Amino acid sequence: MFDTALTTADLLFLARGAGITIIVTLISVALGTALGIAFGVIRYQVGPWWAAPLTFVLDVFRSVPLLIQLVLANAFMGVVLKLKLSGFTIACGVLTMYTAAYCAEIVRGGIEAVPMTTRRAARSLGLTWRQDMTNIVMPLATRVALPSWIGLALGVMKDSALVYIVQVTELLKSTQILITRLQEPLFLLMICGAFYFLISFPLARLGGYLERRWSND
Amino acid sequence: MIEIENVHKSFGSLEVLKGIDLTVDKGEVLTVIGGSGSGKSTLLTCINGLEPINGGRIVVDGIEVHAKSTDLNKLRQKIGIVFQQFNAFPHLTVLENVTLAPRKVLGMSKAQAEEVAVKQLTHVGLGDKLGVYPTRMSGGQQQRMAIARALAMSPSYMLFDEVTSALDPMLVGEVLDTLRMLASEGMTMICVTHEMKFAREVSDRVAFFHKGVMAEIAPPAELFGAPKDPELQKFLAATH
Amino acid sequence: MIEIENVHKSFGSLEVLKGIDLTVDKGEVLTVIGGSGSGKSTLLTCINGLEPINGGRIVVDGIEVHAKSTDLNKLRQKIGIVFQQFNAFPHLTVLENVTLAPRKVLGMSKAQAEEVAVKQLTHVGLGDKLGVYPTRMSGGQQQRMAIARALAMSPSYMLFDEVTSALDPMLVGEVLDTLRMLASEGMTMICVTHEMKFAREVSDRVAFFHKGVMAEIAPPAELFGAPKDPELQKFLAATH
Amino acid sequence: DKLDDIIASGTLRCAVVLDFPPMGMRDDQNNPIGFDVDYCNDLAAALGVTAEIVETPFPERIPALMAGRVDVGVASTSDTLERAKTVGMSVPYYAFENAVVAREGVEMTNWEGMKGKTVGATAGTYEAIWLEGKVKEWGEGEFRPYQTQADVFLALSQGQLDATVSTVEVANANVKSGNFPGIRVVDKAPMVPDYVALFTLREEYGLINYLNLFVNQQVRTGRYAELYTKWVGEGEPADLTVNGVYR
Amino acid sequence: MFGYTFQWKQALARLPQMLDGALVTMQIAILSMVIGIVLAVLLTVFRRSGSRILGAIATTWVEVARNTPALFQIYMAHFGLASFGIHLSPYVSLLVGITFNNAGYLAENFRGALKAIPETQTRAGRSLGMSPLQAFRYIVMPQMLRIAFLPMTNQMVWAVLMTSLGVTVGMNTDLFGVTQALNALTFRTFELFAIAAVIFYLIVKVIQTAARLIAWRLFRY
Ligand SMILES: Nc1ncnc2c1ncn2[C@@H]1O[C@H](COP(=O)(O)OP(=O)(O)OP(=O)(O)O)[C@@H](O)[C@H]1O
Ligand SMILES: Nc1ncnc2c1ncn2[C@@H]1O[C@H](COP(=O)(O)OP(=O)(O)OP(=O)(O)O)[C@@H](O)[C@H]1O
Ligand SMILES: [Mg+2]
Ligand SMILES: [Mg+2]
Repeated sequence: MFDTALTTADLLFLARGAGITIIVTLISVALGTALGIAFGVIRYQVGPWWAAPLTFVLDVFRSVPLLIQLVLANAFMGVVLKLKLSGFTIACGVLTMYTAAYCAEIVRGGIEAVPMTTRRAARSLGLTWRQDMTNIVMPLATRVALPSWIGLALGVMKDSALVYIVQVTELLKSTQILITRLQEPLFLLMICGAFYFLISFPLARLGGYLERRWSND
Repeated sequence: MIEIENVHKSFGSLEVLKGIDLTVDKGEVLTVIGGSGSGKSTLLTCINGLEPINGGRIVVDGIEVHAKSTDLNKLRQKIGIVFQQFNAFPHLTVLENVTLAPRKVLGMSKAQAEEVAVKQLTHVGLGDKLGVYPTRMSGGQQQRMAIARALAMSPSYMLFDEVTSALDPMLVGEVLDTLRMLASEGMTMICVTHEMKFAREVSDRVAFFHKGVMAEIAPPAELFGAPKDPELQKFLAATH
Repeated sequence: MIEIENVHKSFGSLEVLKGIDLTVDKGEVLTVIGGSGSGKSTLLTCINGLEPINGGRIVVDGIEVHAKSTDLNKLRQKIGIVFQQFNAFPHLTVLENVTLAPRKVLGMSKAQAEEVAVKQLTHVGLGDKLGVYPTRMSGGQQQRMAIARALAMSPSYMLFDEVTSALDPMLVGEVLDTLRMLASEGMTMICVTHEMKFAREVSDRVAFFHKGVMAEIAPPAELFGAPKDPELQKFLAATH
Repeated sequence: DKLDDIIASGTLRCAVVLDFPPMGMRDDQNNPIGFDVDYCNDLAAALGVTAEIVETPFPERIPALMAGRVDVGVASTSDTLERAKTVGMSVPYYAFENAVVAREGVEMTNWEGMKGKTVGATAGTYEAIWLEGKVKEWGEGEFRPYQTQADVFLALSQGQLDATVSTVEVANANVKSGNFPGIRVVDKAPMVPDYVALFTLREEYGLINYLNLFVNQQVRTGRYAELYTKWVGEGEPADLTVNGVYR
Repeated sequence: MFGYTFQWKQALARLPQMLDGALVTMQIAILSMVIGIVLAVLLTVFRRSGSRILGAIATTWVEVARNTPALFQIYMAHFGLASFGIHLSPYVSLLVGITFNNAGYLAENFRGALKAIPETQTRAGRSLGMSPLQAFRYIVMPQMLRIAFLPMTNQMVWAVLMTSLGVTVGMNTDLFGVTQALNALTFRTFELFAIAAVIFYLIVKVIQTAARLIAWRLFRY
């Protein structure tokens, strides 16, 4: 259908870009989720006053464009602190904090969705705070939070397209490089879009399915 | 024995318990009645230490509930409580709901805990529902499971807070029957309820709460037959 | 006049109405009783054309409801209906709830519509709640507002589907009083209800539905006093 | 200092712009090639280390240096005074002249024909700064900066732009490549030649000295002319000296 | 202390230019929201219409918008559409890209909100003689907009943040574009982008505060 000059080498080149996209996403989502859970629990536990500084910092990560976060982190680490971090490290670092900022919100929402009365019932059976947290709150909060978390993970994957700005050649950047050489913008963009879609769509559907299933009981 | 001495409790500026004095003996069944907001639920949650109190003291089997040195998690094992909302743990099967606390709190083995759980569940008539998730059961069944869950900790006292209020009228009977059974077995119980018929039949004494004060306490025949407190008279007139 | 001739209605393979014949005259108050799932609500929603039917016909004031040529939106202005759920529009004040349809459907001016609305709201005893949002009101008040909302379209007929079933027992009285008032004013009404006392006092005739069939219809004295249908006898025994 | 660090580490990391043919581009295996790439390789060879090419879009060249991601820039960077406040520039290693490139079907006979048209260039380049200034001066038409040189030509051939200004080398290479159908060189742009320099951190005098000498050696040994023939074509490479002043 | 001398004064001298950019950013965000909401309502109606074709169009739109990067969508609006001979200026490309994205996400929010409105509300409206469209317009939609208000606020915030992607299609008048252009001139990257970050943060706070006020004024029930 398409008359294209695209070679196998070019496809491999694209695949490498896709691989970078996936690796950056996996690392950031894994670390960001761990941090986000910690932040979320801390925020819920210490109350709004003591959590205010943390809340503010997380809010900043949600209120400034990711591109600017990347540029600033890059400039700050390199220019100001004179740390020689690779672009890949900066990308993962910023995306981790970005993930954590959203994840903390999701975790807090999940915990708040567990009815106080259920937690009281657990405590009156003699369960300690920790036992209540691990045996009752976590499993129930996970149900509420998982669909949004899937959405977040997919969001991070899509937003990872912006790490080109710190010289990480991920999928979209690879596509642009090929467009430069081959001048087939539409065809190449379609391939790139299809890749994102094929990863994101099934997982998004899974999230929707879980949400529907778990909201029934 | 539960001894409640001059207990005061406020939420912010709202005084909900205004000096309650009450003693419940071993084996006694005490029913608490009263209008909405009169402080009945609050009293129960103070007895097992879920809420702090602002004055007075509550002593359960010689242990002062709100003393700093008291291990509340330990004390609560002695005092089972069942609430109006069923509070089933929806992510666990019926059997797991009941075995959770014995395993985590009492450190029972799985087999031991299940033995206890099956016994209590059979007792409340749910012996055939072990693997079912609570959301698949009727409210009455969930409430009976909550009772079995509390009983599995072998408590010395059971507190019931309007356990039939959230139930479909059709299902009230089965839960009240379970309470009757417990009473007949000699369990020490405090039941907050709106079911006057039940209160009359089962209780040793009935207490009437009004605006944070225990306005009257007497054996059921006396309290229902010859109420002295004018508020109680009004209350009984409205509910009959 | 509402004429119902041999009406059949199925949901999928489930036949819910199995040939109903019934005529309601101008000014008549007909009460419909019967067990859950017997098809009472379905009949009402067929009368105002919210549901299509599978056989027979329903004629209201000479207009066949389910004929293709019938303008249902127009027909429905004639037939007010109030449901068990209050269905207040929560984003509108009480006054706006009642004026919405007269303005948008009948094309009344705001002033005109408000005049009608205030009249009807005062009629049902909500003259002092005009600017209030429904969520701030009790269920009984919401239900009376729903009645006023239907009346504001000046319907010739009113259908009531268990309008008191979702209400707190304390609030049932005020809504039934409103229905009594309407009946005494000569409104043609079909009331599905579980309130036997109300049915007995207010109705000209009472119809008993059982499994999609109108098993018996008679004046209340006869139907309650000497029920012929064995299912009706059972039903009355259970509800008394 | 940096010079020692590079020699010790065994790699020289160069910022190169890879959508700027013939200075920087990719071959059909997507490997970097071009004048700047060779120049970096020469520099690495002189230092006795291996070269590593880091691709940077135009606006990211200097941030990449500041962030410590690269050691030097061999990226056709104009030696403006504004930039010299932030980074250290070597003597010029190349000089561009700029050409006006237009799309077929746009009426234009000389550079002044751009007046009132939609024009664009690569954000942050010498010619972009000049062109934006012109558009402001004319008070009509529109200027659009794109992030990469490739996007500019893509936009031009797609008809999003009527004309652009780019270096003669880039313009000729792109017109010749046939990748962008329907574009033509119209005229030279009346600018002072765009001297471009190698750059590194401002305070690295040792390295800057080394770079200066290296540029000098490239010319002296004839390598400059050789690279010019290899990548740009027959003819004389631009004179890198300015009359009447030192440096 | 850092071995880097901050030159805030120079960067701050550019503040007026950046504030002009912030206005453009706000303008694009607001326009893309207004058009996005209208389109999302349309898409919602399409998806409920029962028509196969309309439904497929709406579903494709929503899924593509939600499952590909916004940067991709904006790039596509500029360079992709141009392959079909549709030439959009950077401003319009950015607007189209963000609006496409907004409409997709909002349509999904609206669908969720609709599920929360009982079918009996429509029935009540219909039995008062309203047409299906009237029932949707006067009864369902206002309630839907209220439930979807918080997600809409979030989408508005994202729209503001998404304007930063305009640089890839040659946008230079929005806040990020202005900052990037100044950066190319002076290379005071850290100072310039730090200021831009503060401006973005303030814009977001203003939006969130305004949304709270609007919600308070509008949804008094
Ligand atoms: N956690 C709380 N914070 C603030 N006020 C509370 C809290 N719990 C209860 N109250 C208030 O304390 C008062 C007594 O409440 P309580 O639940 O003990 O009444 P009750 O007698 O159980 O009433 P009901 O029959 O309605 O359950 C009420 O006015 C209630 O609003
Ligand atoms: N929209 C529908 N789709 C499928 N089945 C329906 C629908 N509406 C009602 N039914 C079924 O039709 C039967 C009759 O329902 P209907 O609501 O008319 O009964 P009813 O007499 O009003 O009962 P109740 O007293 O419980 O309101 C029931 O079995 C019900 O499940
Ligand atoms: Mg209570
Ligand atoms: Mg019904």
